[in-house]
Amino acid sequence: MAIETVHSITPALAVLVSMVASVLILAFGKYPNIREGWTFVAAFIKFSLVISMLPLILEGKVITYTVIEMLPNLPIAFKVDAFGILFAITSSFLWIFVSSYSIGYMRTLKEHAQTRYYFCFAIALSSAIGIAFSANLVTLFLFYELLTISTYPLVAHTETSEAISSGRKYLTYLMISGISLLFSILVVYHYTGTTEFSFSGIAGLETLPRTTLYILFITFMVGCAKAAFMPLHAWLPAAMVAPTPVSALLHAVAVVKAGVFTAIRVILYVFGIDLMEISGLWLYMAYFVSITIILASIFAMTQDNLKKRLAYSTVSQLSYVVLGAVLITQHGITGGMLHIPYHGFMKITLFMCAGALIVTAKKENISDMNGIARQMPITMLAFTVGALGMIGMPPAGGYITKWYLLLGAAELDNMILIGVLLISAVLNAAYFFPVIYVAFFKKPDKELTYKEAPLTMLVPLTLTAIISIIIGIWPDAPGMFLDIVNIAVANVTGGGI
Amino acid sequence: MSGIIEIIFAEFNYWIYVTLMMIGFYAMIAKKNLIKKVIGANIFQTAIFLFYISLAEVKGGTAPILLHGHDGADAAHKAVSEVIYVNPLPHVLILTAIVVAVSTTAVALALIIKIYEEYGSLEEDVILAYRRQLQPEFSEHARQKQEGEQ
Amino acid sequence: MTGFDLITDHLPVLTVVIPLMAGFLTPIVGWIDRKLCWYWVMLTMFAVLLMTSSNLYTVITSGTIHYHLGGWTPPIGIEYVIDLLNGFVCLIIAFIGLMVGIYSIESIKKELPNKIIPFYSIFLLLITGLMGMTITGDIFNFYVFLEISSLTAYALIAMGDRGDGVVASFNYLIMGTVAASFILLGIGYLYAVTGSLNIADMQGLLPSIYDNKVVLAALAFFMVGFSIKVGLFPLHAWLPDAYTHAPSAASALIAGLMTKVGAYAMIRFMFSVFTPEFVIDMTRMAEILTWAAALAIVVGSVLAIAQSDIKRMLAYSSISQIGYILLGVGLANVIGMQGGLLHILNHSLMKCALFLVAGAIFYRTGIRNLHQFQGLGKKMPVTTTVFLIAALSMIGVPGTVGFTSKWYLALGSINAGQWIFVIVILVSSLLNIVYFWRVFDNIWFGHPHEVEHIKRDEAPLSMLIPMVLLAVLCIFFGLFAYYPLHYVLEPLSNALLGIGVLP
Amino acid sequence: MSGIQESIVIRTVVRIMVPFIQIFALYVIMHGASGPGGGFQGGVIFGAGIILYAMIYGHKEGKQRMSDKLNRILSSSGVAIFAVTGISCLVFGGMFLQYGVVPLLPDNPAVVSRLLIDVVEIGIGITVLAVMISLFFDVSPPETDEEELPASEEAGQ
Repeated sequence: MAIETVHSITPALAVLVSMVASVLILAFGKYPNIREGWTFVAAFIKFSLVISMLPLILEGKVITYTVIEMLPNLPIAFKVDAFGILFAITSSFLWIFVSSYSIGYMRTLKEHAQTRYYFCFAIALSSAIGIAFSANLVTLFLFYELLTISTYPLVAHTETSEAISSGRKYLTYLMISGISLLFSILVVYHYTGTTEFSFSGIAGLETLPRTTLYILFITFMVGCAKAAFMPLHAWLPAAMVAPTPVSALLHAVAVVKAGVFTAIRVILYVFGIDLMEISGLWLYMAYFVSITIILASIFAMTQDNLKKRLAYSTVSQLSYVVLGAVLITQHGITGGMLHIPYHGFMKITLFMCAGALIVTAKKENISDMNGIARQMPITMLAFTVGALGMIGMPPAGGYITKWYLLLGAAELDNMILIGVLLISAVLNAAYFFPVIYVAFFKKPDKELTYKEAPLTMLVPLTLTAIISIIIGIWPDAPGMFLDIVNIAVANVTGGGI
Repeated sequence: MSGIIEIIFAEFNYWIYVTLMMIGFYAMIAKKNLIKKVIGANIFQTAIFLFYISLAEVKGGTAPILLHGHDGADAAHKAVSEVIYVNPLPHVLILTAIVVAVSTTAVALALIIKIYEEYGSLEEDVILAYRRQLQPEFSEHARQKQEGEQ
Repeated sequence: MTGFDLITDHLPVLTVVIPLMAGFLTPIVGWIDRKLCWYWVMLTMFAVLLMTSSNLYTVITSGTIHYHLGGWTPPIGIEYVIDLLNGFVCLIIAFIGLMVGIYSIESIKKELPNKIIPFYSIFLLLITGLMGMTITGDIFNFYVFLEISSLTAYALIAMGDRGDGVVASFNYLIMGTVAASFILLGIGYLYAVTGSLNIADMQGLLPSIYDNKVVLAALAFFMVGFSIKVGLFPLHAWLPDAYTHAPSAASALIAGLMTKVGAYAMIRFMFSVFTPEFVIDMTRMAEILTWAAALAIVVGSVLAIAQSDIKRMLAYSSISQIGYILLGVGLANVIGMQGGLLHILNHSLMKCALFLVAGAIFYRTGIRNLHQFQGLGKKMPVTTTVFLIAALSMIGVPGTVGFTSKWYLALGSINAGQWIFVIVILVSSLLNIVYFWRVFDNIWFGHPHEVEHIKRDEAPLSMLIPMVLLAVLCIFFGLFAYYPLHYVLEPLSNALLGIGVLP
Repeated sequence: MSGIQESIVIRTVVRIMVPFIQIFALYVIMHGASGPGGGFQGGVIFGAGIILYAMIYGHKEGKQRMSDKLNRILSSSGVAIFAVTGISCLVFGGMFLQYGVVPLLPDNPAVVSRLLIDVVEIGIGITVLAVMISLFFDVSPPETDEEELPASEEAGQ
């Protein structure tokens, strides 16, 4: 299947927009309104640039742009395909909401160093889009590291010793994983002479000895520690010391999704479906992530801190995405890829709700939240929507991805994986329902005085909740995520739908 | 056994420079007194100069001076062709190397004077002890370190 | 013959003679007016930069330049040869020299108010020495320039911290004398067996007598001598003190250039005086070098973590970075060699920038202790940003120069089948993160104890310009490493390893 | 020291000897083109003469004969002579230090060459003597404040 390529500078522009914005943010650091204005302007421009590429992608084309030849035979290049734009749309679209939300959050809490915050945020977004549009592993690695570095100041934002030690933990995990990724890239380059992604995997890897291939796969997966696989997940709960918008966008969407995105890129576009199947890697990986799915859910139940519970929930949900990819069936991959935007919308809703609770009610622990829904009904309704999505109950979108994943597992006739998916749904329910129960049905200990969060926060979280429902009700609307995913899946499986 | 002795005697000049070099090297490394270190360095360098001079030796050769150099080009050529000279190039090289050695010695002595002004001693142990004590008046760096600790 | 031709024909010698003459004229210039010294140095360095760029351009476009001093043809006369290797290194010397020169005006005024004239005089002589070492095609001439650069470096270091600087300088002098004597002895050995002092001539003469023990001894002397000069790990003892206690500008110059030129000399001797077969296959010297370098990389990084003085930390980090260069050289395959050579450029840029930053911080605050850096991010935002960029380069973040050389070195190690070196390189990146991140945390996230509100108090413009320029180049060459690699390093590495011929 | 300095014999002998030492130094310098000798040796001898004078007649007296300023000018101008000679060869189309091309005596380039070598030797000699003396003044007495470290003064081979 020949794929038509279009050369266009748009992907580079989309990455650059927030870079430029970051400079403007620094320049206008003394004028909060203008500064945050730039954030908004950049967010909108970025989103429209990304969306402007969508029609071409939906036609089955691919957009490429080579920025520079960094080293001989190693260009920094962008290539927009359906999978890339899926991630790009998710993160750039959510940036708009989070920008609004950040303003409310940061101003209400009168946080310090806000200029640095917005600056790093913009850089992080650039990196996320850069990862989405990377045409080869080296470009991806460049933005991957940039993302790590630019989010470090966000994690350590409060500058307390706890924040800094969490930041160190964050950095240690991600830098070690970065090194591992670099190592893997070097090996791939050494053996194949290229690092460019290809729909059927990079040619030449199949000639490697089996052991080397396994080691390579392991170092690649260690390199994707941003995806928070179980032994390498500890940075994610630690990073929850960051301000909530950071947790919301970065640690629910941009950073962790960059991790799973990279993992899928590696699994499907570097190794390729065929090689995964021949080498049997898919099954090992599927079992491996299954462990994460189950264990993280159990960990989540033990957390009283709402943000931490959400963090463990993220760990678990991320592994769904990877699980989908390694199921290497059409439905499985669809489910995995689709989970990227779906989980993004639902999780960001949950995090924004958690943030709203911190700002107005000053409450982080679930055990303190008795009857909180009486004061903040909209927030808690949005939370419920998100939680239902996570559990996999209609109307929120989560049930669709779960359905595809189950289909994929069923196609393979693998009872263990089916069991894992079912158990994890139960576990999800087990840690989300108590929150809803406490908030709606328990009587508050004393008279509560606070009200809903400020509008700048309330509006975004309501909107994302509504979108979560819309994507659940009309998943197959033209141009919606399912369309994009179908093209992506068609690309990698090499056939039509 | 006699073979070794023969070798030693046959090329005694090289053995002498090796011995001198080792003496100099030992002094540079092992002596605690800075002046002795410099003397060691000089012996070391001189040994190498001797080596070069030995290289230049040609059996039966004479000093490479043009006897009638001022009488015109032809005479000079004649002089060159008739007499066996030792190789002049190592001499010239060593002249330059001596200049370098002198410069090095001069710099070393200048430094030693400065060190003496600063620490009041030329013994490495004493100087080290001073620096270990981290006395502010003796070391800017030490002062900073102290400030850092406070 | 036009005036321009007149100059272009003689550029090789002028690059050495002009700074030499300017260096000796500096006292007279300073005698007219002390302030003129700086302009004089700027003028000279700018001229040198132009000349070296022109040299490199000529080499790239029309091949190696040979210049016969006094019209005597080699091997009798002294020859100056500029090929890709030394054209490249000369340009680095000239550029770093110019940057440090610009920077020095304020820093010297503050640190050495009484020694402005000697400083600049010696500064130019150091440049002369380094240029001469690099350009000359005659090994004895090389030795003379080596000593010129060493002596001037001793003098510069001795101008530093009272007491400590002099002791550091003296220790360096002793070590340096041993090194130079070894090199002189090696030269003597080679002269004894070949009767020549010309590098090209010697390379032709040596292969027939490679089984001679004298040649082997000469190689050993050279390697030990240069190892001391570059501060390769077990022989590095002089380096940290010397870098720490020299005046800021001198630290930057010496750290940016001295060891790099030492590394250049090592490469030149290994691959141009001797031949690759001798160094790689017959004596396995290259392999020994890689192991020493790998050790240096790890130990240097580990020791850097233990330091609290920023300059000392940077000095130890230099030891580790020198290991990178020599690792690439010792790997002796084209890719590794490119990495090593590229790292000469990259490390000069990064390390010079870092030392300039350390100097600027010292200039404004008088602080060199890392633990007192809290709040500097607000006080000196530009300076600390330069530090960030340069330090990220050292870590090897992609998009900066550190990444490109690391990439090549790691790839070269894989090509050589030495996986352990890949791990060494990657682990050392992690160690770099450890010691640089402490500084970042202090600079941006630390809270100063006394002052609540930190006033912005940036370093003077003359210091900022070179620092920022170096930082920009760190990123520029990180993204556009294609150009030096394609035009210079690839043909060069092939030529050094005897695979291709220099144009 | 003081004992020696006060000794009338030594003072007189030095006074008589110094001019001869200097004459000899000049001879050595000028002989450099065609025999053993040259700028460096001659410069050292010349410098030694003045150093001897300063040792016996005291620091102050020595400085009167050879002030710091003069010293500095001499050391700079010596190198300047060397460099200008070398560069003048470039101007006339030769290589650096290719003396023969300078058209002083168009018929006899060998003589020009010898002549210019002498000029270069003089330059080197001047620098060396100046540096020798400044070394002595800098290293010997404690009262000099301004430190001027002698660096690489002789670049020629």
